[in-house]
Amino acid sequence: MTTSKVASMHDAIAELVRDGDTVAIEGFTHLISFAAGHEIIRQGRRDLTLARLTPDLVYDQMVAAGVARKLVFSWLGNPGVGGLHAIRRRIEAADQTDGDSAALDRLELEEYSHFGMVARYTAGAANLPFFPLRSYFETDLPVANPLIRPISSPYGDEVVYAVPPLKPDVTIVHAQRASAGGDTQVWGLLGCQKEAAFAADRVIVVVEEVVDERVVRADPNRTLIPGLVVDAVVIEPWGAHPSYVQGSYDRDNAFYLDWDAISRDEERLQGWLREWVHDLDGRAAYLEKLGVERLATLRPGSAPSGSVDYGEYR
Amino acid sequence: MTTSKVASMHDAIAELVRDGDTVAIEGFTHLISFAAGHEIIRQGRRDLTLARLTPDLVYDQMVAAGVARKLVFSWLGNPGVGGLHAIRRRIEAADQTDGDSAALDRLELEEYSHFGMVARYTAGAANLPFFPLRSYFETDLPVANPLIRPISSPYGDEVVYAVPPLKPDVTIVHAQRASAGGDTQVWGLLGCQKEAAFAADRVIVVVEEVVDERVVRADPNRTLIPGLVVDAVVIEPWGAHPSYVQGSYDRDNAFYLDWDAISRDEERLQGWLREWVHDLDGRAAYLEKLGVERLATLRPGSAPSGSVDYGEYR
Amino acid sequence: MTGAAFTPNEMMVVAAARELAGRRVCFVGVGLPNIAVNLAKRTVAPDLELVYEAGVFGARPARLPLSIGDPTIVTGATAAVSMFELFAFYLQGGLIDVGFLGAAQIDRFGNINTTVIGPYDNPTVRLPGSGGACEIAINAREVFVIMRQSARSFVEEIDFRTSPGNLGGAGAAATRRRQGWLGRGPTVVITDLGVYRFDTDGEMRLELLHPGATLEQVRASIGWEVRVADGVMATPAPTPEELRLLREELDPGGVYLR
Amino acid sequence: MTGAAFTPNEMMVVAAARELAGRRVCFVGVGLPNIAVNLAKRTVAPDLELVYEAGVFGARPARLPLSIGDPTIVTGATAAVSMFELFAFYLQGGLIDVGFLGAAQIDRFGNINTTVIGPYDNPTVRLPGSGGACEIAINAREVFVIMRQSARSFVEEIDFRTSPGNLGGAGAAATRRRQGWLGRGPTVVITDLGVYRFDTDGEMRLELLHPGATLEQVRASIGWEVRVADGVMATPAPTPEELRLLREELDPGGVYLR
Repeated sequence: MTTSKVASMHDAIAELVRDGDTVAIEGFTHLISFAAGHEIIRQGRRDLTLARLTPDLVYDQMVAAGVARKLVFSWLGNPGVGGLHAIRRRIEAADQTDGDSAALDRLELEEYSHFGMVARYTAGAANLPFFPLRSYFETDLPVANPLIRPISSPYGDEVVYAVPPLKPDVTIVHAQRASAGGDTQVWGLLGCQKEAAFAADRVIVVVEEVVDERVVRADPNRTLIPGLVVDAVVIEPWGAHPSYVQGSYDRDNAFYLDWDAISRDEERLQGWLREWVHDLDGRAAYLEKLGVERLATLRPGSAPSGSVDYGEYR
Repeated sequence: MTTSKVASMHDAIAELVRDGDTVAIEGFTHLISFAAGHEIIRQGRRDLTLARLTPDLVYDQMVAAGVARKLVFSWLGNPGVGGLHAIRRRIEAADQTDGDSAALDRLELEEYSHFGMVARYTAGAANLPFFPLRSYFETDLPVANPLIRPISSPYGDEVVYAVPPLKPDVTIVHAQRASAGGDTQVWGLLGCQKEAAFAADRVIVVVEEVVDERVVRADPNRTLIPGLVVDAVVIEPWGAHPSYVQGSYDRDNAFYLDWDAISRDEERLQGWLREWVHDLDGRAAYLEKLGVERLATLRPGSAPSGSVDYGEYR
Repeated sequence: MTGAAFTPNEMMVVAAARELAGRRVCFVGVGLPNIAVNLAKRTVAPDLELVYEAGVFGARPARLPLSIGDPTIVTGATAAVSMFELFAFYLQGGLIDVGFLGAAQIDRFGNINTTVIGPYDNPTVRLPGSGGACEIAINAREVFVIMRQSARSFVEEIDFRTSPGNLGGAGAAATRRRQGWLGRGPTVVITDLGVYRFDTDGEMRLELLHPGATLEQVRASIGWEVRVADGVMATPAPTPEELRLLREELDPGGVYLR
Repeated sequence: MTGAAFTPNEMMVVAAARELAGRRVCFVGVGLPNIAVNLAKRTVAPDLELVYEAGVFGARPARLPLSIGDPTIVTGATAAVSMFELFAFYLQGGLIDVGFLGAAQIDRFGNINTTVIGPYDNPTVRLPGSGGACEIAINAREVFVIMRQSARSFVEEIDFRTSPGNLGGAGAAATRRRQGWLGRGPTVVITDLGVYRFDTDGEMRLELLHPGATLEQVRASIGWEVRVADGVMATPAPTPEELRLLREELDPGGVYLR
C-alpha cells in the first residue's frame, strides 16, 4: 500500500542534496553514514554548511574534498585518537595567513556544546523559536557565538541560556533497518537522529537492510523515525564503515588510527580521496576494495534483546 | 550487587506518600496504578494535590474518599464513557452553594492542556525554570490559569507561551516489569511516565513482575526509568485493573461503564469504596473478590515484538 | 425522505468520514471523531495515517478503540512514542493535516468550548477541559469539527474559549500568521443535520443538508441567524457498505450511534 | 623512589580511580577519564554507575571502550537513551555525582579550556571544543579533572574558558548559587605528578605527590606560584592488582598509558 521510497545512493544524493544546503549527517560515533558523505564528495557538491555534534572523519574527508564552507558543531575530533587535521588546516593560523595566496579558505565555524546542539535540533523538530538550557554560564562560548543568548524565566528572576532552532535542509542517518516506506528502527545509541530528522526539510535514511513493514509494526516502540518524514531509503550494508552499527559490526579502529597519519599530510589525504572515493563508483566498489577478510573481523558475537508481547486486541 | 527495593504496597505508600504531598499517578489510559490509589485511600492520606493529565476513575475515587484538596490536570473524564461525577460534585455550582453547610469542599483546580502538562513534567525532569510551547494563543486558558505566561523569543519578535516546571513529591507508575533495583521497562503507550518520574522527589514503580537484571540489560533501549530514581518496587500483578497493561490484559470496560452509574450517586459511591477499598486489606483480596473468571476474559492474544541483536563486543 | 434506514448520528459520522478523502495524516480525537476516522480508513482514505495523542502514529486498530488510549491502537502501529514526542514533533512540528475535534459549544466562527458551562470559577457544568484540543486547533493544518447541533451547543457566545477557531471572524487569518500558527483553523463542521464550511470572513455557512433534516430544524438549533449557501445540496445518504461497517464492525453494540 | 615499576601515566590513572571510592554516579569523559573510571569500577567502586554522554546509563563495558560511543558500552547496560534525555534529565536534572573531565589548559581556579590555543578567530591550535564539558562543569555535583601537567597546560590565564571552574576564586560559590547551578565545581585535579584539592577561596593546592615526582618538577610545570599543603603526603604506589588490571584488561596494547 505504502509507496516505496527505496533509491540508489547516487539518485538520493543527486535529488535531495543541493549546493549551499545545510546538511546534517548525524549519528553519535555509531551509525555514521560514510557512504552518503562519500557520494556527496563524488557528486561535487559545493558551499555546504555541515552540521553535526561531532564532525568525525566523514566531515574531515568532506571538508578536505572542498564541499563545505561552514561547520556547525560541538566537538571536533577523531574520537579516541586525536584531531581532525584537514579541518584544523582550514582553521588554524599557520595555514590561514591572510593575504597568502597559498592559504586555504578559512572554514566558517558556529560552535555550541553537545546539549546546545541537541537542543537546537529539538527546537527545530518542535517548531520552537528557541530552546532553554542551563549551559554556558560564565564561559566564553556566548562570546564566541552570539547566537547563544540569555533568556529570563517568566517565573521568578532566573536567567538561563537559549539556543536557536536548527533546521537542516537535509538530514542523513544510517540505521539498522527500515521498511520500504521509510519507517526506521534503530537500537543501541540513539544520539539525536530523531530530532535531526524531524527538524529537517528532507531526510535520507541509509540502512543495513530493508524489512517488511510487518517487522517494524511488530515492535512500534523501536521505531525512531516514521516514513512520514523520510524522502529516500538507501540500502547500503556496511554503509557506516569505518564507524559501527550496533549488533552488525564494530568500529574499524585501525582506520581511525590510519586516518590520523593520512590526514596530517594534505597530499596524502588527496591521494586517499582519489583512491577511495573519486575513483570508485559507489559503496559496493569500496567494500570490494576493502576486502571481505577485513570486514569479517568486525562482526560481533550475538547478544539478543529477547522478545516482548504487545498482545492482540480484537 | 544492587540493593533490592522491593516493598509491599502498604509499606511503600506508608513510607513515601505523606499528607499534603503533590502526588502524580501517571499513565495515559494504560498502566494506571489503581492499586496504589486504593492503598492511599486505605491509609487515609489527606490534603493531597493530585497531578495527572487525565484524572480518570482512580482520581474520582480518591477525591470521593477525601484524600485530595487540589487537582492539576488537562482532561477530566471517564475516557470513552463520560464525566467524573465525584470530582464534578466538588466543582459545580449546584453542589457548591456558598454558605450551604451541606456543600462539599470545593476542589482547587490548576488546569493546562495535554502538551502543557507534558511540558511541565519535562521542565521538572530537566531542572528548567519554564518550558516554551505553541499552545494557548487566543484561548481563555491563560486567563483561567495565570501560571500560563507569554514569553518572548530572544531571536526575532516571536512570542510563545511558557508553563512552569511540575515536580511532584511522589510519582507512581505501573509497568510491565522491573528489576529488583527498580530498572523499569515499559512497552506500548509511553505517555509521560518517564518525565513524571525524573521530575519527582520520590518514585514508586508498581509492576506486573520483577525480572532478573539480565532481562533488563538484554534490551537497554526498552528501559523507561532507571532504578537510580526509583525508591520502591511493588509487585502487584493486575495492579492496573480496571485500566490495562499492554500485552498482559485489556481494559475492563464494563467497570468503566459501571462507574458512571455508581459515581452519580454519592451514597452508592461511598458504599463501593467501603466494599472494594476500605473493607479489603490489599490488592490480593480485591482480585479474589473480582474473581478469576472476570480476569480471564481480559487476557489478549499474543503479538510478539521479535528480537534484535545488540552484539557482543569484547 | 429516506425513512428510518439510518439514524442522524450515522449520517453525521458517514459525512465526517467522507471529508477525509485525500487527507494523509489525521489526529484522532476521542468519541465521534474516533468512529469517523476509523470509518474513513475503511472507505475513502485507506492510506490515512491515524495519529492518537496517546503517542501512536500509523495505528491499525483491529477493533473500534474504546478510548484514544486503547491497546488495539498500539499493536501493529508504525510507531509508539512518548507524548512529548507526539505533541512536540508530530503536532507542533506541523505534520498533522487534519485535527478532528468534538465540542460542547461552538460559535459562528468555529471557536470551541470544552471546558465549562457557566463561569469558570463556579460552573453549572464542568466539562473535560482542553486535553490536546487547544494545541490541535492551533497546530493542525486544518480542523474538522464533529458535534450534534442544538441551541445549547451552537451559541452566539461560548462560555469559555478552549480551542481557537476563526476568532472574531475576518481578522483571524492575519492573527494566525502574525503569531506564527501553522494551522488555518476550522474548515468544516459536521453535525447530525448538515455540513458547514467557512466563508472568507470566517463565519460558518450551511453547505449540505442531511436527508431527513430541514432548514427549519437547522435554524431552530442554532443560536444565531445562520448563513445558508445558495443552492444548499442534500448530503448523499449513507451507502449500504458504510452502514454495514458502522453497524457490524465499528459499533456493533450501538454504543455510540444508537 | 620506586624505580620504574610503573609509569607516571599509570600512577595518574590509579590515583584518579581511587578518588571515585564512595561515589555512585559518574559521567565519563573521553580519553584518560574513561580508563580511570573503568579501573574504579573494577576496584574501589564496583557499584559505580557509569554514564556516557552518548546516551548510556549503567554501562558494563566488556572491554575498554575505544571512545565514549563504543558499542561495548551499550550491550548489557541498564539503559540506552536519546542524548536529549541524557543531557536534560540525567545531567541537567542533577543525577550525576561526579563529572570527569580532561583539559588542554587549566588555571589555578580550575577553569578549563578545551577550545583553542591563541585567539578564537585565528587560533594557533584548534582544540575539540566543549562537547559536553561545559554542561558537565555546571551541572555535575562535583567535577574531577585529570590531565598531564606542564607549563603549557597549567597556566596563569587560559586562552578560552570552555568549562567554568571556581571562576575568579572566592566568589565562585556565591555566583553558582545565585545562577542556580547544581554543581559545586571542581573538587580534585589529578595529574601525572600529584593530586590537588581546592582551598575555600577556590584555588588549587597540592595534597599528594606521586612516588618519583618532586616539588621542583611540580613548580616547574605550573605557570603560577602553586600552593602546597603543609605536610604534603606521598600517593600510595599502584598495587600489583591495579597495575594488572590496567596492563592486562584495560589497556593491553599500551595505547593510552605507554
